[in-house]
Amino acid sequence: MSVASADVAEYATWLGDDSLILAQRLGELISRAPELEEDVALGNIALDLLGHARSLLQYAGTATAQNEDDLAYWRTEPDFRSAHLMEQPNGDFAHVIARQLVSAHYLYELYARLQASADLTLAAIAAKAVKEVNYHRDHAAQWTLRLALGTDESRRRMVAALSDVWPYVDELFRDEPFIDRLDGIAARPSTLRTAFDAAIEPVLAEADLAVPRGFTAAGGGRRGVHSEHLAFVLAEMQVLTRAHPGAKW
Amino acid sequence: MSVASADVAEYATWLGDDSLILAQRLGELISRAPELEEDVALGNIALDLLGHARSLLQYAGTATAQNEDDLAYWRTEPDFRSAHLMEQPNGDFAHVIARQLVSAHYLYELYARLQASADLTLAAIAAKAVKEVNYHRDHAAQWTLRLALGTDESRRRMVAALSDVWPYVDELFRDEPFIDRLDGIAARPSTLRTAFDAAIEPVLAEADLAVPRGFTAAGGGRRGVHSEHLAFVLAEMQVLTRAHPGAKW
Amino acid sequence: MTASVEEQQFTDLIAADSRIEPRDWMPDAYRKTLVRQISQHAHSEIIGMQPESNWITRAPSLKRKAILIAKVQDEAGHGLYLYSAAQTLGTSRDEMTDALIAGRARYSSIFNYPAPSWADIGSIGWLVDGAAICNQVPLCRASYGPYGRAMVRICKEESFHQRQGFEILLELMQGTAAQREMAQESVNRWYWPALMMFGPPDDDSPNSAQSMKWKIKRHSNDELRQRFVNMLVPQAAVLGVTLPDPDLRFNEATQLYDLGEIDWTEFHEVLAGRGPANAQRLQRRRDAHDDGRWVREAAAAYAHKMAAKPAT
Amino acid sequence: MTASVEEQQFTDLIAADSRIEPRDWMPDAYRKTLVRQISQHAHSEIIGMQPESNWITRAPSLKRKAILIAKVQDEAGHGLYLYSAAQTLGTSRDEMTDALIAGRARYSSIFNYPAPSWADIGSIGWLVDGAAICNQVPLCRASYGPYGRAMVRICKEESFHQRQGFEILLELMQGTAAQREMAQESVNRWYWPALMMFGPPDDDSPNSAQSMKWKIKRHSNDELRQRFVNMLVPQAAVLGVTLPDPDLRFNEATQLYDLGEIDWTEFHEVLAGRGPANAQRLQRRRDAHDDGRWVREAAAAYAHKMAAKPAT
Repeated sequence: MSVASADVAEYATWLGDDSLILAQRLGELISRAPELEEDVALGNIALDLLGHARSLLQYAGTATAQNEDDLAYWRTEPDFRSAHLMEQPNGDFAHVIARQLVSAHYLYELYARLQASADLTLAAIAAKAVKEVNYHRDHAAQWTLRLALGTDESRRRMVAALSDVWPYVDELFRDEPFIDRLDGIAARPSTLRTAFDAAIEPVLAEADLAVPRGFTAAGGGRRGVHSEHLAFVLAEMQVLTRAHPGAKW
Repeated sequence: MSVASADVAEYATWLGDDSLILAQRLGELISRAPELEEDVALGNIALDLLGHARSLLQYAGTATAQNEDDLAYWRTEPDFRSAHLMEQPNGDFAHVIARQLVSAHYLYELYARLQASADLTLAAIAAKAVKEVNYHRDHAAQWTLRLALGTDESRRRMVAALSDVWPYVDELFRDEPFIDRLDGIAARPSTLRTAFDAAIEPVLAEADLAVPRGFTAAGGGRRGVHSEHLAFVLAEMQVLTRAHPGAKW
Repeated sequence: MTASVEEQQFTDLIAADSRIEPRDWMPDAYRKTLVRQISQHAHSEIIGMQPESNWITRAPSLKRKAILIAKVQDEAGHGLYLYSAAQTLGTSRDEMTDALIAGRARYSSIFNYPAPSWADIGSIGWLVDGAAICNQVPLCRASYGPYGRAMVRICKEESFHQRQGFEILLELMQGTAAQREMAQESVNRWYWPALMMFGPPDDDSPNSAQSMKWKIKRHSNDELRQRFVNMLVPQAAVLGVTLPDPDLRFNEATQLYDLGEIDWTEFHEVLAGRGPANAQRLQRRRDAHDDGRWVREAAAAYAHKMAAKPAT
Repeated sequence: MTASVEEQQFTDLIAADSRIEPRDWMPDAYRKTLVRQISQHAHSEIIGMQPESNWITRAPSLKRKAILIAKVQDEAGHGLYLYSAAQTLGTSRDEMTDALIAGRARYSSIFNYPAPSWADIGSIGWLVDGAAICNQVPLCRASYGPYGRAMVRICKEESFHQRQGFEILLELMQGTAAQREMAQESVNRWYWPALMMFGPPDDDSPNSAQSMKWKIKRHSNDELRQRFVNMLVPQAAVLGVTLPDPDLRFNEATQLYDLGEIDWTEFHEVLAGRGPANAQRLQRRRDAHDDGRWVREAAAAYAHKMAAKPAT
């Protein structure tokens, strides 16, 4: 693997942390899904995301001679770069699906674009990831239809979930000044929004769901400013590793 | 405060850990209760229990020149002595109440007896605590009636909660061999059961609830063998303190 | 004619610095202003429990955990008094709660900021409760009796909370380098939002004049903000923290502190629902309310059954 | 008369080591035995996800986290194949699930033990999956076709899991003192319960004879237990862990290992619902099932609507 520049490493950390934290959230669900088939499906998605996170964090680590576990287990909250969307608690299954619907559609556009990155490592990671998140997109879209058009209760829950998740969409497409330094390498977040909207809106329309209006969370994950949830995720994720500094597993 | 012997310190740790972990569980609920009055009430109960835990752990610490925070934040799971009942997750409000009903009735009989302990520090702690847990007992009993006799849904939930909590009752009244060394000082757990039954059964009868039959959890908290839940409680409780060894707060 | 006599009585009571009580006649606009202000204050107490309760399970010592639980519980208590005060004006707690959850009612914008650091528990006490006290002490003399009396009790507890917040920061500032950094970083985040708690500058505060005439409000936003900074500066010196305003200095001419420019754009962004935690705060409150519905229904059903039961 | 011809066919197929298939005639007792055994096995896979999923969020490296997720997911998959195999015998998955949740169906008692330590993920793989493989390899030749075929696939994955468990323990045993202690402590807890997975001693195993005649079972409990210990002893030596049986030694005369006394009281206690985690396991499964009801209902309602929709 080639060595990432500091800027590329920072960008790979954005992407890697998103997938790591989302995989961690999905990992909480395994063995608690509404049916066994979903334990398998959510496990698959978590595994895919964890795979992307590992590739990205390995690459980010090349800039500072750290490995994926150094980055996952030994950074503190302000050094994480995850977006608030990925940090949101699971809630009920409708909330899981709403978060999946948004995140998979975002990740799909991101990786689709990144396949053409001038950074060949990022391009290679993206080329593999885009196929997987395309499946995640389908999975979420199918469940969005089932829940939104299923029963009165499932519809009520799906509407609430989408409205709870939507405030966190905006951050995904916000350009941090830093991104100017990665022309041709990074996918500029703001430029992904149109494609995201074009892909997700037909799903919402088929599900008879309106695009929610209301809150927009200020976000800040890319600058290390996180939701109140992240600290709890990290406390749990890192507890064993940190109790044994220097140990191998 | 007088200095506890190693045996008395072990016993004080049993009691202190029960209250600490239960207070921690109740602390998770504050600002999430079904009504504001219950945020106040559960906060009060958590504060009382935390007060008992602090007195008991301070006393336990005298045996080894440790303070309450050394014991609360720097012991690992196998050194904790909490009973599995106290470690159970909150679940819905019926589960909280079922756990409170059992724990408050147990603690009441325990402290009522301990007021006559030959260990004057334990006796003094018990004399203060017994009045407070008597209020906790009432609080839980009132809610047990409301939930069991309120609506169909609340009754269904209360029945399920009592049955989920009951497997953990047995451990509270089990004598560990160690207790033989504290004759006149400790309240022998098995000897509290009759009074416990005599006090709780009329509440269950008034609530038209049968004493659940079924599982009995093997327990083992007094020997450091815990439910799978405790590690998560400790990870969260200790995370900040452990990130700053030697710091004062 | 009667209305006119009553109106005169009302005006006289206000002029005499006497108290208006629930059964007294009062102008509709006065009632409406009070309900809005008191319920907003109550909602602030309730939403304000969230950033603090975020640290109950992780408080770094058992003493701090106990103090924090007691504080959050006091806030629930304040919410309860204030809802009661508002109810004396004819609006039910359910109506107020529904308005909060539906996003139709306001609460103090400060609680739309997150508390990611333990030091924030210190800053919330020192800065947020400190600002609240500056706002609230004059309200103890508010013309509406139940409100003024609720504020007396609340102010007493708030000043206790402020001292506890100060002590948390003091302990941190006297601690390790990491603790000092934690404290300063937190003060940096909370200072400006705390100044914004006094509301927009006087020349942009349309409702203030009427409220002052009614003696609900007794000082202008900018006056109170000045009073707050006057209080903070010496306390910051004791703590050893820097207030993050490079333009802050004592003006010998005015005998007041000159303040740097407040970012009112941020203020309006948060107010418009685009702050860091607006969505989270309301979602949490709605979830607690919704999850508790079956419990409240059970309690009501049980009370009803007991009331219907013949005495035996 | 027909029944008799069919019965003869069944007996011939069994004798010829051929496979019975779903549409073949079979004795009721054979069917009942199979449904009980297969569903018990399926339930074990599902309940067995719990002690392991307990560590997904806390796995100490990302590689181990990935392996663990994949493993738990495999178990869900095994559960699904096995429920399918059982369904070919005319019992629906809903019926089996309901029986599990109501506490009327059994699952392997081993999963009533908790996994408080990361090393338990190693021990579960090495000892529990190891014992399962010894039990299951002969089942690949079980006389009932769908069961035997499911077992082929499952065994392949199980032996992969066993190796992963072994590797976790090996890494720990080659690690720090604390890690070695963690591994040994865990092996101490799991060794005896793993031996109990083969069931009671042969002289106390009433159903075994019939199952062997039907070629559902091919070796006695004690034979399999021996085979397992034979496999373990050299692996323990490689790991450097001590098997916690002071009486364990190779008997030159029998060419088998002599084992210490198994605590069958503990076995029967756990079986009777008084183990460490019986209540927790069933509560978790029931909660997941109940919490998922509205989702399953939505999926069914949606499928129904789609089916009813005229093609456009």
